[in-house]
Amino acid sequence: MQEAMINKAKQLLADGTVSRVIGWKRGEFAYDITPAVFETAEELEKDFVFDDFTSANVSKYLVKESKKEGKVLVFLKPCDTYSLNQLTKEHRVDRDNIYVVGIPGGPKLDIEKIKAKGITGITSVKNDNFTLKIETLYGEETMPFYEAVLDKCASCKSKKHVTYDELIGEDGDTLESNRFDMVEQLENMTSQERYDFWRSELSKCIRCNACRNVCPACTCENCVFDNPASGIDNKAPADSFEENMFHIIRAFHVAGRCTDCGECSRVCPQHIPLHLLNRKFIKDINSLYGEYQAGADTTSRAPLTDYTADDCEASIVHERGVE
Amino acid sequence: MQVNDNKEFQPLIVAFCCNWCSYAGADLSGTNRLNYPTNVKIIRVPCSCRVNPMFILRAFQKGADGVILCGCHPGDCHYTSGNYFTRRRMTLLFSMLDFLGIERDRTRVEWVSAAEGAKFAATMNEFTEAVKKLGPNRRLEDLRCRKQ
Amino acid sequence: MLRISADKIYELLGAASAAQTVYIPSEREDGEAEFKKYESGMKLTNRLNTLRSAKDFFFPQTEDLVEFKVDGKNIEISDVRKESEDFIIFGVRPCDARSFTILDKVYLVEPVDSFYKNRRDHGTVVTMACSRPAETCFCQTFGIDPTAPEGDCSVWNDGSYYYFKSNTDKGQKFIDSVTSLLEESDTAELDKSIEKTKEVMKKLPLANLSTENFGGDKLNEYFSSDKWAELSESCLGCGTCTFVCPTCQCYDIKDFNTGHGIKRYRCWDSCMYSDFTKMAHGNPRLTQLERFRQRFMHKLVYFPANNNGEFGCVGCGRCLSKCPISMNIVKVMKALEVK
Amino acid sequence: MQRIGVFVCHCGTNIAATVDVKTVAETLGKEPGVVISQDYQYMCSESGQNLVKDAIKEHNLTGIVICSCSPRMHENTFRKAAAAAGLNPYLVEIANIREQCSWIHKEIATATEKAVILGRAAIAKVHLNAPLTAGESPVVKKALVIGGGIAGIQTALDIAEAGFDVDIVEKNPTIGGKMAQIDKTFPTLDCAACILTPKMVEASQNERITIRSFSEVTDVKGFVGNFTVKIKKKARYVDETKCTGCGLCTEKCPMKKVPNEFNMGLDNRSAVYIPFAQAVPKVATIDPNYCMMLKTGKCGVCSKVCSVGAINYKQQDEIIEEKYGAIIVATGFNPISLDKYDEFAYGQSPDVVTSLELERLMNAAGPNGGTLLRPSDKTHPHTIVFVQCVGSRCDDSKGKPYCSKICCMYTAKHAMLIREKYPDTEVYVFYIDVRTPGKNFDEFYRRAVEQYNVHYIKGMVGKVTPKSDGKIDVQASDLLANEQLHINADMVVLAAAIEPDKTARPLATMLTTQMDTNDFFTEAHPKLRPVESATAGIFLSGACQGPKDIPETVAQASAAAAKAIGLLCKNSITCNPCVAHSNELMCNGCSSCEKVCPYGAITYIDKEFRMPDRTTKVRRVASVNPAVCQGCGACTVACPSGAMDLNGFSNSQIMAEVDAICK
Amino acid sequence: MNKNLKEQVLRSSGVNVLKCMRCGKCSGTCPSYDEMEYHPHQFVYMVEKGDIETLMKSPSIYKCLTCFACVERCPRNVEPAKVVEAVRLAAVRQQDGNHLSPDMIPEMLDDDLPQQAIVTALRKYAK
Repeated sequence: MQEAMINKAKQLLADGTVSRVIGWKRGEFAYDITPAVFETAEELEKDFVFDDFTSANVSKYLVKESKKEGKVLVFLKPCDTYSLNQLTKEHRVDRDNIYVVGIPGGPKLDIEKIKAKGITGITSVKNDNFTLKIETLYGEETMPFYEAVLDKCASCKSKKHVTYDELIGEDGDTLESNRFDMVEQLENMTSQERYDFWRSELSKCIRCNACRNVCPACTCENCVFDNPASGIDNKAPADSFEENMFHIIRAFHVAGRCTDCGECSRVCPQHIPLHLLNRKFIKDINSLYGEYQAGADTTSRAPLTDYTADDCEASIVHERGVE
Repeated sequence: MQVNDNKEFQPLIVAFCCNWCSYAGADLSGTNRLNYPTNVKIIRVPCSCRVNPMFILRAFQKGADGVILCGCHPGDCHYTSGNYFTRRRMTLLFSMLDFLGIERDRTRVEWVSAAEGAKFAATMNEFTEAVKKLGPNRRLEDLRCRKQ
Repeated sequence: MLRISADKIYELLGAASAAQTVYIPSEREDGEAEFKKYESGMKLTNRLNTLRSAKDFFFPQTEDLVEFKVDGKNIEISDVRKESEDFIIFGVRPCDARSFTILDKVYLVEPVDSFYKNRRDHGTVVTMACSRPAETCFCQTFGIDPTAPEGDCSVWNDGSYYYFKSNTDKGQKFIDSVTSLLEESDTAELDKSIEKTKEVMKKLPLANLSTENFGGDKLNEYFSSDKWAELSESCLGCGTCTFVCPTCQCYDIKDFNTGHGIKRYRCWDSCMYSDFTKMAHGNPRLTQLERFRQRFMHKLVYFPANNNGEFGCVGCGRCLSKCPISMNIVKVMKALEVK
Repeated sequence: MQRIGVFVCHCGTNIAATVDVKTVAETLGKEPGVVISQDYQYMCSESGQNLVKDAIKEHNLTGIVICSCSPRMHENTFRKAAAAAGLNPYLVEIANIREQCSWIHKEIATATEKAVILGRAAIAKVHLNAPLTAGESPVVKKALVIGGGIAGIQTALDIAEAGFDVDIVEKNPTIGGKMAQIDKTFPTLDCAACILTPKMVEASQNERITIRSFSEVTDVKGFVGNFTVKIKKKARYVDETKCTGCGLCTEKCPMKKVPNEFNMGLDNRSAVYIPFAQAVPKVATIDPNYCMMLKTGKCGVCSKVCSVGAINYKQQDEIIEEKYGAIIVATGFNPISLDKYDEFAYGQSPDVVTSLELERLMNAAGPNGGTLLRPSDKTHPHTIVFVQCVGSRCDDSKGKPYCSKICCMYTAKHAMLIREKYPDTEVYVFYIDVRTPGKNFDEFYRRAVEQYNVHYIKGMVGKVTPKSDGKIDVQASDLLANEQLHINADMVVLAAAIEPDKTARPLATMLTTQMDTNDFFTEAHPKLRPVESATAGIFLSGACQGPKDIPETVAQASAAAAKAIGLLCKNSITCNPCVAHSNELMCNGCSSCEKVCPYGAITYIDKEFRMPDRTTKVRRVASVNPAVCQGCGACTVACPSGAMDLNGFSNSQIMAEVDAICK
Repeated sequence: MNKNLKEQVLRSSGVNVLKCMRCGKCSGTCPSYDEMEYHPHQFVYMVEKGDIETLMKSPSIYKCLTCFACVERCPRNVEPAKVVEAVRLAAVRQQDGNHLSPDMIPEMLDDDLPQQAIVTALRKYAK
């Protein structure tokens, strides 16, 4: 696949279709891959990589890149195409200036899950028929492939590219996913249990803003949390309230816009399951206002900028669930 | 708010009222001398759709024990559609607060028309009682703001 | 050297914690390690290092500085400083131990930061030598020997025993407080284990990373390098690297209106943030490139320039594993070096 | 530094009896920024206002807080006072310590405490108030009247008279509306056509009036003074400019079996038709549902006989776009459908008719040339029963909850006319109440009873049964005699309730005006602004606002015209300054705000920005038209970056209030 | 006027008699009108006045066929038939005391008595 992608990129660079390529660049180790812009065939040959660790959603870079001179080629996994559609819909990217090559999706691997097994000194990770062979400074280790799959891939919602100019490989379909299971599990807890769960999770937050800055829906010119004029800006969670505040408001701002790409949880250095907040909104929207998948198209009205005269009342929150 | 051993807990309730219906409804309950507790403090907004979730969280941060939003009845919005947006926004926000384990009875949306002075007073009485039962807001408070 | 058999280490921690609070690195549910207050039953982690560095103990993420109260038209100012209690951080890795030396150079020089000093004076740092370095480790680059840790008291673990050596009075006091549990022994076994570690050190992927091309005199060489654009291109501008870094020491001061007064507090800042050092006229570093450059220039050039060649990095490797897009100081060093 | 004045009103004892106003004034006087805090007996009185004005001047105040009654009462009073003293009127805040404090609380201690908190919130807000200046927007000096009935015609004539251009859009081929179908008018019994048709002609001849018949409004954009309206001119397959209205085509048209809507379907017309002799414009229209040429392509008779070549089978609907400064809605009414009232046998017997059908049956231009004959067998009816309140005054599930207002009078008129013309006919009127408030109305009704011996029976018809002999059995109660009656009638006339025209609701949506649950347009104020809608620049004329008889309709039509003229006279209008505005530096251009704006006040522009790093960047940013924005604030919450804010109710102002209250 | 009786009739009928606008359509539509001493509209009005006992004594309560024409046609949804039925029920209840005792019923049975009559007898006359 990597070969095919490099060839495609080289071809499109050569024939002048595009002037830059957004992809992933090899790092120091087996897994530390950095999204990067490539401009020449040599750079591609040298550093372009596509493997089990190229999980980063690069669509957000298009906000910046699509406004530069010349067309940009971007390789998007199915989940990433939803993000691009949403950005297109919100006029945050110039779609005409983007050449999308759809590539197959995951499942991608989570190095943190490997390290959490106590495996250290990792020098290489190989997938041998769904068993990971991990070379380390202290000898070889193995673990089942699926135990190291990223959470976002484990609950994949779609293998379908919703926007592309060209595909490498076959397009897939949307999937029946179990992505709301955990949300439901929490909903079935008592209020106190939920409170305890979220307190223990959110208290880990160090406000590094990685979740926000990686989020393709968070592309504000100036985030309210960075803007002293907003009245709610803060830099560090000085109190448990501020941990709540940041995550509630952020989830609310992306409600109806979040494509559930899962990047927020992937990048959280503290492993807070932030995607659950977004999924809660998605689940509520689906059940209260009809199925809605942000980014599935570029024209539909988002649930929060829409209404019907017979929407349910807010008291529905009081009427359902356990106490 | 303060809890004294010999004094009943007095919750602080912030009520956002739209200018055209609910604020007028609140005025009407005054004109008709319909009592509701002093715990309720009203903030006038042009339309319920002006109420940003930030305001609600801010109220809880600064010590409110309950927040209630009042607007025109759906279909009667002075601005045609404002309260429909409010309804969706608040449904989702309240659901999220519930998801985070914040007590459901601390937040509420009620549609009160300019003619419903009695409903306004009854709603405020009822809501204050409900919040009183919950006791002080602890799950969504900012400890720095707690009154000594 | 004094030692205690590995199975008795919790006895020792228990004894120490009777006198003062002891923090140890222990694992939490998600497999990451963090420093926690020792209570009986707790286990030391097997992870090499904690997710967050140990700098929190002396330089916490947020800290109240002063309070104002407004009464009518009068303002009343109150000092909120409290004398810290004595505490022990057990199991600090050599890299983190060195980070304190770096922070000291910032906060203990005139004007001394009394908040920092207060904590520093009351904390005893008990370091733990490394035996299983990770691929992300490059402390050697900055002259740190992970088998010979600094700190008030150094500890080695060869698998069967923990060996103790005090480096300061505070360290000696710690050893004295648990001396009844320790036994005198030779270090033959330990030396063997150290040798083994040193062998691994040589094989580390970053073992050859060198600082020879960096230092206080390299300002002109690197400041205008065209590499910065490429390196910073994918930077998200989040503060992960800064907040897990043991040596990042920047903070911002903010006021918070509590409704019954104003709390002035400081909190960590990150040079990666768009509002870093924002002043009335605006932000001196307008683009992510400049902010990105700031972080690495600070560690590799500005800091050594002001501190007799000492670098502002200890090679702990946290930013290598935590950066969401895997951009880090190693990649920067390697990219800049290429002539 | 702010210099804020606080003024606490006693409102006699209204406030002072439960709120310790002295303490309130004293406590608030200690708030930061407050330089003067006073209390006074009646702050809204002239001397009270003078107190405020003097304080503004003396202390050079930058903002004032009035602790008094509801801002809905006196906000404007104090804004004007502030303006008179040289302070921007939007630097005034009101703390409502009467309706929302003194009147609802009993304990002085707690009420005073609350008053102080409300005062503090107002002070916190006024600290952040910015002086606002109302913007101006130009007025297009042309009005649109939607509906060409008597209401629309009168409104148009009055506006034209005042010297402004006015367009009438009428969905039917002719103007005239319901009044054109009516035979005589009460209480004077003059002929409707005699008084209406001259007005129709006047309208068609007035050079300031353009009649757009057979047209419908399809889209309305814009705002007061500046509406852009799309009008669909439906294809009538006849060139209006050529047609002379000679009527030859209508005579020659072979398709003659088309129910004649002008005569309520009681007779037929041809496929090409002119609704009635005095139609304006007097132009033929081809009904595409019946025209053989249009349906099958075979015929073409009308085209052949037309000497001026006005027939054009290829005509298409046409969309016209026009700009107007004011819009007057005059969409009128219709009788309700009687399908669900089985008991009255409407639909079972042709001799059970509605009142409007009776009008046509009695009209000289009607199906029987003015002789009242039973529709079934064209015989002269000897017993006629009138039933009042059919579908009016009902429970919501059974019909219309309101009184249709005109039925009592037109029934008296019908009864009287029949008795006058056919003295051998017995006329019974079943009524629940006879409602005749109006000049000479009750006299008129009494005349029907006393002079014409119409049998008025208090009671209701319970069941109407057509019999095999062609008669109709009417079973009813006579409440005063306490007996049940059976009347062997020849005809039954039902006073059907009236309802707004079906086109009104979609129109209301286009105009963003409000309607009540019965689809009548809601006036801006039921007493004080009865001819204006709540949406600026939209006025209401005639029965679209509620049931009305002709004199009332004409009165309201002229009133609506006067209001519209008042608007058109202005060169520009002052806008509400409490509108949204977008901070372009923070705006993402994501379009969220635009989607929630009910007025279409937000547009996007690509704007060049000089970045702090001296580069130029073109960004899509939102721009609010302050003349269109009504200040609801929906956009401010839809905006994730907080770029959108609302003057007078900004994020920081509301949060300052929250903070002050939660202190 | 017996307030309790009025309450009882209002409660058991579920009718709001104040909705009546006195149009008389119920009586105009009633097929039993001529049989009745008090007519449907009078039932509504008299219940409103509280004059229930007069109605209870009147044979009119047994003349109503419960055809529900009045309910169907009442423009205000007053449902006069339900009022009549409620008054009838009030009368039946007052027969307390002189009702049949269940053990009297078997004696009265004969083969021609419909089953339903027995059920009715028990329902109406047992305590």
